[in-house]
Amino acid sequence: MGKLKSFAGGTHPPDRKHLSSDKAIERLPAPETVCVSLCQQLGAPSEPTVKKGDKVSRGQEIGSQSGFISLPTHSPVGGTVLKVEDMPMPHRRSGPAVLIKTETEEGGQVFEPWPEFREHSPEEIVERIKLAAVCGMGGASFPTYVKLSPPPEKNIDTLILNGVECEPYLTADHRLMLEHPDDIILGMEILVYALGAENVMMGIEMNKPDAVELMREKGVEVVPLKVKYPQGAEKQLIDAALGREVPAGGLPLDVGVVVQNVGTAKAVAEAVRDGVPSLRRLVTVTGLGVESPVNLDVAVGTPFSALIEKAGGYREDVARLINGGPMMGIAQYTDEIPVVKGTSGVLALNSHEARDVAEGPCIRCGKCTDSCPMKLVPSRIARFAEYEKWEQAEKQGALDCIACGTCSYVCPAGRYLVHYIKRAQEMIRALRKREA
Amino acid sequence: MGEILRLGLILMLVALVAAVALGFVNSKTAPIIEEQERMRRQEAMRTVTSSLGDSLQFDSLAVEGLANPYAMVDRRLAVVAVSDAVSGDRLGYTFVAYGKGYSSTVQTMVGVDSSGRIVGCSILYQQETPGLGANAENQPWIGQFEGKRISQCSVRKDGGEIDSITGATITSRAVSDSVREGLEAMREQDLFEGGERA
Amino acid sequence: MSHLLVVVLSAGLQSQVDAIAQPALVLGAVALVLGLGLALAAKKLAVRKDPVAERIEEFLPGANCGGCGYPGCPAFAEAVAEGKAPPNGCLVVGPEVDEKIAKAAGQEVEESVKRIAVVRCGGGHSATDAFEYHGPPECASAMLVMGGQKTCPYGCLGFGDCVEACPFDAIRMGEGGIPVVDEESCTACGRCVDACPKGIIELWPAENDVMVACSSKDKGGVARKACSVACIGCRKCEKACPVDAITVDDFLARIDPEKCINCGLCATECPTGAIIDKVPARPRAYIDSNCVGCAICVEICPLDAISGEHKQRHEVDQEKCVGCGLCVSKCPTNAIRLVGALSYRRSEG
Amino acid sequence: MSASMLMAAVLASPDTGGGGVNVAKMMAIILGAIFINNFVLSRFLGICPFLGVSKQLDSAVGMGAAVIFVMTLATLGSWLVYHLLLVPMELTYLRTIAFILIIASLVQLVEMILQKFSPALYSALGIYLPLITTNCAILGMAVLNIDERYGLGESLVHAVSAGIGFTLALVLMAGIRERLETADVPPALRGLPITFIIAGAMSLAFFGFAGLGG
Amino acid sequence: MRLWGEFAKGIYKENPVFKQALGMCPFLAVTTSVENALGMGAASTFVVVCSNFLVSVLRKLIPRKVRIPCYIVIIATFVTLVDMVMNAYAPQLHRSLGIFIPLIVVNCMILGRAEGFANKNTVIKSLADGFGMGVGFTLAMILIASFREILGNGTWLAVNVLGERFHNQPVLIAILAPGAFIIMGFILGTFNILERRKAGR
Amino acid sequence: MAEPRYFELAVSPHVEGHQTTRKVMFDVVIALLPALAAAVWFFGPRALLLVVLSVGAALVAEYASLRFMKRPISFVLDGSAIVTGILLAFNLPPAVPWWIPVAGSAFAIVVAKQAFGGLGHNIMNPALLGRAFLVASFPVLMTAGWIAPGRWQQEGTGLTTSGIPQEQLAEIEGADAITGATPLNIMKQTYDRETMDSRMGEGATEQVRESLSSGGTYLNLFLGKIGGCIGETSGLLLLLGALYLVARGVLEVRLPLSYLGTVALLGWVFGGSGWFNGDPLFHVLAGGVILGGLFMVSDMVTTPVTPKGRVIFGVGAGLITMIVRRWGGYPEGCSYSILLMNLATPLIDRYTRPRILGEVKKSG
Repeated sequence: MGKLKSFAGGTHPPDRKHLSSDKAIERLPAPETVCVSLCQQLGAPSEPTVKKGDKVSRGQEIGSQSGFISLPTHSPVGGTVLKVEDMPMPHRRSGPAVLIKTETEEGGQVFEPWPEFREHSPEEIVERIKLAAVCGMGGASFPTYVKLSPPPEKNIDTLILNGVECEPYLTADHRLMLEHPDDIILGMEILVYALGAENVMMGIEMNKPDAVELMREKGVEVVPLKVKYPQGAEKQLIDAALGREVPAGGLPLDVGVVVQNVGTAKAVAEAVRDGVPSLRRLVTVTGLGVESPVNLDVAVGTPFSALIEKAGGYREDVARLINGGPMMGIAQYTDEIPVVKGTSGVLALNSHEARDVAEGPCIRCGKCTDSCPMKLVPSRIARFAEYEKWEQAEKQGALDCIACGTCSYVCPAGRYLVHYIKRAQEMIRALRKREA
Repeated sequence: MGEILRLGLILMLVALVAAVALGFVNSKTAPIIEEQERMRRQEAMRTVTSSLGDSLQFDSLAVEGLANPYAMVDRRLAVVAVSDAVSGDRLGYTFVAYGKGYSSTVQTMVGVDSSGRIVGCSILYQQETPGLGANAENQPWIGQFEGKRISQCSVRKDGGEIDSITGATITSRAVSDSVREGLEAMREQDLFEGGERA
Repeated sequence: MSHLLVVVLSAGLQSQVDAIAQPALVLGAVALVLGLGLALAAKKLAVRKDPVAERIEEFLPGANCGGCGYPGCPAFAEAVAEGKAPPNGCLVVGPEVDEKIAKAAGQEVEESVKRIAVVRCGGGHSATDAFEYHGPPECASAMLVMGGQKTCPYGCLGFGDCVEACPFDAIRMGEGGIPVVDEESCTACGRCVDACPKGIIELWPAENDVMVACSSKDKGGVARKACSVACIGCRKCEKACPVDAITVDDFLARIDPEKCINCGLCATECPTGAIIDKVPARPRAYIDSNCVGCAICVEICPLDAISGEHKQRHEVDQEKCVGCGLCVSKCPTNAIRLVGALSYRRSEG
Repeated sequence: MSASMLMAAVLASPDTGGGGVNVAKMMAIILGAIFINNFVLSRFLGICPFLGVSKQLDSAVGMGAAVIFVMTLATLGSWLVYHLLLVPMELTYLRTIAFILIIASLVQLVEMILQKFSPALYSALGIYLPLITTNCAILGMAVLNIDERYGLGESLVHAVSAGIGFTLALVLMAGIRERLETADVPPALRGLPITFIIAGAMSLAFFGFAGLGG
Repeated sequence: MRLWGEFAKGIYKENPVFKQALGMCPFLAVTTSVENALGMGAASTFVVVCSNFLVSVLRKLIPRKVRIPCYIVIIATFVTLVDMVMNAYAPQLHRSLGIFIPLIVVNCMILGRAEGFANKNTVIKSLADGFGMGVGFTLAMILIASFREILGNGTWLAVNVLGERFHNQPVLIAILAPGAFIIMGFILGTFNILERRKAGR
Repeated sequence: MAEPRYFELAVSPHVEGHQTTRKVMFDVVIALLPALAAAVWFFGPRALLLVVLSVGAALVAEYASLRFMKRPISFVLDGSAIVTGILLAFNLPPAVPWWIPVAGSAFAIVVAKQAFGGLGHNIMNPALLGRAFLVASFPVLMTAGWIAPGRWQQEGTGLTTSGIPQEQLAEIEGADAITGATPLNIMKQTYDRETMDSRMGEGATEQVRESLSSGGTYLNLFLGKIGGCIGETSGLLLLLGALYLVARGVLEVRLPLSYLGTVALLGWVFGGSGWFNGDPLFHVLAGGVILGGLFMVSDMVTTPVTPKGRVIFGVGAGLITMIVRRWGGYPEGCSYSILLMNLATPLIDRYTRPRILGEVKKSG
């Protein structure tokens, strides 16, 4: 095996994927009630179109698109609306949501199935993907149709399917590639067709050799990648696979590339082929804080507690519950929150795994600089942010930070580097808005 | 234009008054300063040559071609001949050696006998680091020049017999080198009797 | 005669005159040339951009010592004019001149009412935590993680970003977990207001000793659950206020400082203690012999503390009176005074 | 003043006496002024602007350049006035007053000329010029050159080197102070006190150059 | 009395060195010994008093536009006077103060007082102010010179205070340039702490 | 349902790397131990005493200043003061009085470190600034006090402080004058060939140089059988420690390599008596270059964080070291060169910010 492709910088957190990597995906039936967030994706929340007491069928639109970067919301179950109000969410303190009493899990096919997608124009396909509310399943939940509608002056030549799954612990994508390769490949074909891309490839980290092999057998061009965090970040993936650098402040489409998660490809396939909107997702429930880690196929809106229960419940020393992976995921204080489309994992860490370092002063060791995948100097940006010198933080490239958390991870002083930088990003954006 | 002229004139007036005042004070203090300077030199000359005799006479000596190693002051080395006030016998010379020290030009008054042996040295002026280079003024250090001959007159590091002031090699070197160079210049002109040839 | 004098002078003081005339000549000439040059320069340089800066420069020493951190007085003047430098940045001039500079820069906003920063939250340790927060101990940071650890989404997080921000050391973290503002040191600069990510610090007239120490817009029950001293929007204060200074919107009471008379009735009515009354001891109304018994005060008194026969000297029930002073202003014969607790500043004025 | 007189005066200056420029001596002057006897760190000249204008790197660079420029010009002016006017007329006691007048007017003049003919340069350097009038480094330079009996050439070299030394110290200090903006300096030491301590540390480090070129 | 106030403010409240950071160059350069500090202090006091006096006298006569050059000339004149007198009557001191005597001209404190105070105040007040500033400057110099001389030479005003052993092996750095800076830094820091304490009360 | 379970909330990432400041510091301490052992072996228990005093004083000073500033005392135990203490002692001649390391450590901690805000905020290497303070304050004590590696002398191996065997040194005429000096002192004197030759006879310079560059001397220099500061004797053991640090991922190799490389290169260019005939190996092995190059140039806090900046720092420090060695007033320029480059570190950092991924540098 030759030299694996990769990017400069990065780090190697212990991946602990063995906890769940050989657990086949189990389908978790929808619980008694589901709590569907009206803000599943990046962008504006959707407007509720149902009210308390309404009967809804599975796949019915319960929230309508509002604004450009926004998606409609569909009911993952058939049942009765219990209430429409702000409820605790995994990515914010509380947000608008619809609580539905589950009565049936039948149905869901609300669009016309298109078994032969090539019979339809790319525009129609994109429109279908939008109506089906497909968004990025990698964690950021960016509406997929937006990525598929590049401005006309941008020529997209390459589609990269992201099967890297560089976040430690998470194995849902891995399982997905092993268990549903055909769905992924179909989704990939649809995406290529929609984009008119010439090349397509799939990036997979070499800690999943079985997936690489399987995909190769299926005739997919696979780029095996070095195991390194954050290999799966868009810009790093493009750099590694194609050697193209996404310009600072720019998007992958500026270098003619679109990156889509393998889970997204599957959702696309289901939306186009089966006419079913995006209602479920794969979630890895893992960590040393749960009894038996599992990979689950769950309905959006299922509470974390149900997932944990499926994984055998908590162990005694559980300390931290996380929506997502350990590097970028958001900590939760309660498990009474629902799965959203961006929930790639539910991680219960015990007190040994969970980071608990007393923050000390920066000793300028430079490890953050050496490992920053964006080649920033995180310690300096963080310093500026800590002392509220937003302007200087911006000059040092605060906005280019992808918040991957590598710097905080390697920092011997335990500095909350990425956190400070995120704060700087918020402040800079707020200041910009104020100026504009 | 009138305004400008007026301003200029006022400034001139102020300067005029200032100049008058200064000129007046200067005319009073200048002689004192001069006298003091002269006295200091005289005193220093006497000190460095005290071992040559009790009643001495000092005459400045004009020697063609006696180059001053430290040309910034004067191209000719100003040597003063020391002779017995009674007999008129030449007993030795004094001169001022200038050496670039650490932070100033160190001036050393040197007294030599007519054979070129140093009979006394004293620092006339220095602005060296207090506690380090400034210690050159102190007897234990400057006193060691007494009795030294030209070739011995450099710091030990350079192969001479002068112990450096600890931590102030530059000052030590400045003094000893400037003294030696002055002596060498005098030797060139055959000012010394016997012995001290190249 | 004069001729003789000149001769004598020139003969006797020949050397002296020489010693003086020469420098005078040289220096005078140099100075004249330079003076002309400088004056010319001053004229040429008359093209100034900012008249404000120029005015400020007038007050500056012109020594260009650089002590202010700017390259020279003109640069400093410009910086002041642009608001980049503080008017008292010059180390050389005294405070009187600083004032003039400030005035020239138009920065001095002479405040008629002294204001101080107040924290609109009484929660602190009385407010429950929803979770344990692990991160940089700053409010702004905690804010990023689910809006901070407090159950109440409006309340003070207690990490003291405001304490850090205060340039005058006027804020410290109190024992109750809520920042405490030192009224004396506070200059109402507003840094803490900007620093508070919850936006619960407000500049408030220093004279107003009664205020609502809560910012929660949650419904009563929710708010109460999160914090024992939350405003639950019960409107008791609204009703109690004799001067209609309180309004309740979004389950939160608000006092209009203009109208408030510091009577403290609202605070006594408040069931949760969300209204703070800082008056140490209240005066009491006292009706003197000028009273004609018109009973206007009886009408006006919100507490029914005044009683008396018509056309007779009325009396104040000292138990009931809270020293609100409403009657004082309404008494047609100026017969009512506030007495006791004289340290209380309202009664002095 | 005629050109020939000037030439004569320059030629008569001591340093040209030895015939040709003494490279070693020049090196000694240059290294001495930049490193060993750095005006700020060792001679305590120009402390005020050093403390004042070292808050930001940009202004430090501008100030440094302006100082080098004015220092050279002032040295030229003062040297000529001293040796061609004051010495012949035996008015050397007027040097202080004469020098300060020359420096003050020179600065004004330069400022005027710059503003008129090179606005770009003016905006880069000009704003620092007023600050230089009362910079004791300039007057100190003029007086030192007389005290050290430097010739015109040496004086100019000395002036440029000292200016570079000043700039070096200023720029280093500015860099450090910018970094300290985001450091946890004890409150009591923030501002001037820590700046002094840094200056002391710098001065200590510059001891390493002791003896260079000597 | 008001005059006393004008005088006293220079000693602590508006001390030119510690509060206004003026006149740093001579302040640091000549404070290697208390004796030098006294000499420099006296010289500076003389100049600031005289220049304050004269500027105040002439304040109505000097046009604004040439006031700075005029002040400089006035100050330079007094400095030269001090220079000459000191050279004549205290040559040893003159030598050890060296170049810093002419440099009194560019001591911002003096020009600062001329411009900042004498320029707009009566003669008597200006005299008091100048005297106060001069004394404040001198006291400040004596303070730091005491530290430096005692630590760096083991003596105070040339009197051995820390014993012979220390005198032979003093902390030399105190009288060297770095020591001046560092000691000054810590003195200023101490003043800050004192200020804080005072404000805290 | 059971009662709701609440979890702690923290900012991401939620897992931690294996290094901590304390581990880093104690790794450095471990790496310095072999050299300390060598020092004790060569200079006797006194070396150990000095190191202990230095470390003790550093800890006390750290504790006192933290107490005074009312900051968390826990920082005392982060190990950085111990490193400073050891490094300071390593830079002292072995025969200094006991109070020297105490004074130096106190200065290093209070002035060079805590005044700037403590660990991570200091601009200059505290140990080196402490040493510079000592050299400036007590020049006599700090420039004398060399002792020949005692153990060997007692057993009659005839070694001198210069590492040149006694017999060999005796062959050089008038060499008695230089027996008390370290190799660098001697090297320094050979730069003035004229004086050297006139004093000790024609060709003495070459003879001395040859002795210095002989294989035996190299070996002595490398093993540490020479006079010098406590910690700089054994290049071998220092190297061993450095390798440990590299293995632990604590030592970043750019700094030491660029520094040592520059010293070697310039040692060849002008480290000899003429141009391009110097002895690179000698210059690297002699004096404190190895100690400085491995443990001080690479002090994280006071050196640049950017990759390019580190190379610049190393090259700059090497350049200054060699300039001071060749032309300066001190025999060794290592510590001053590092201090001087420390001063420039903020500027280097500022101008060597790496190109952000995808960033297009504006040209012109």
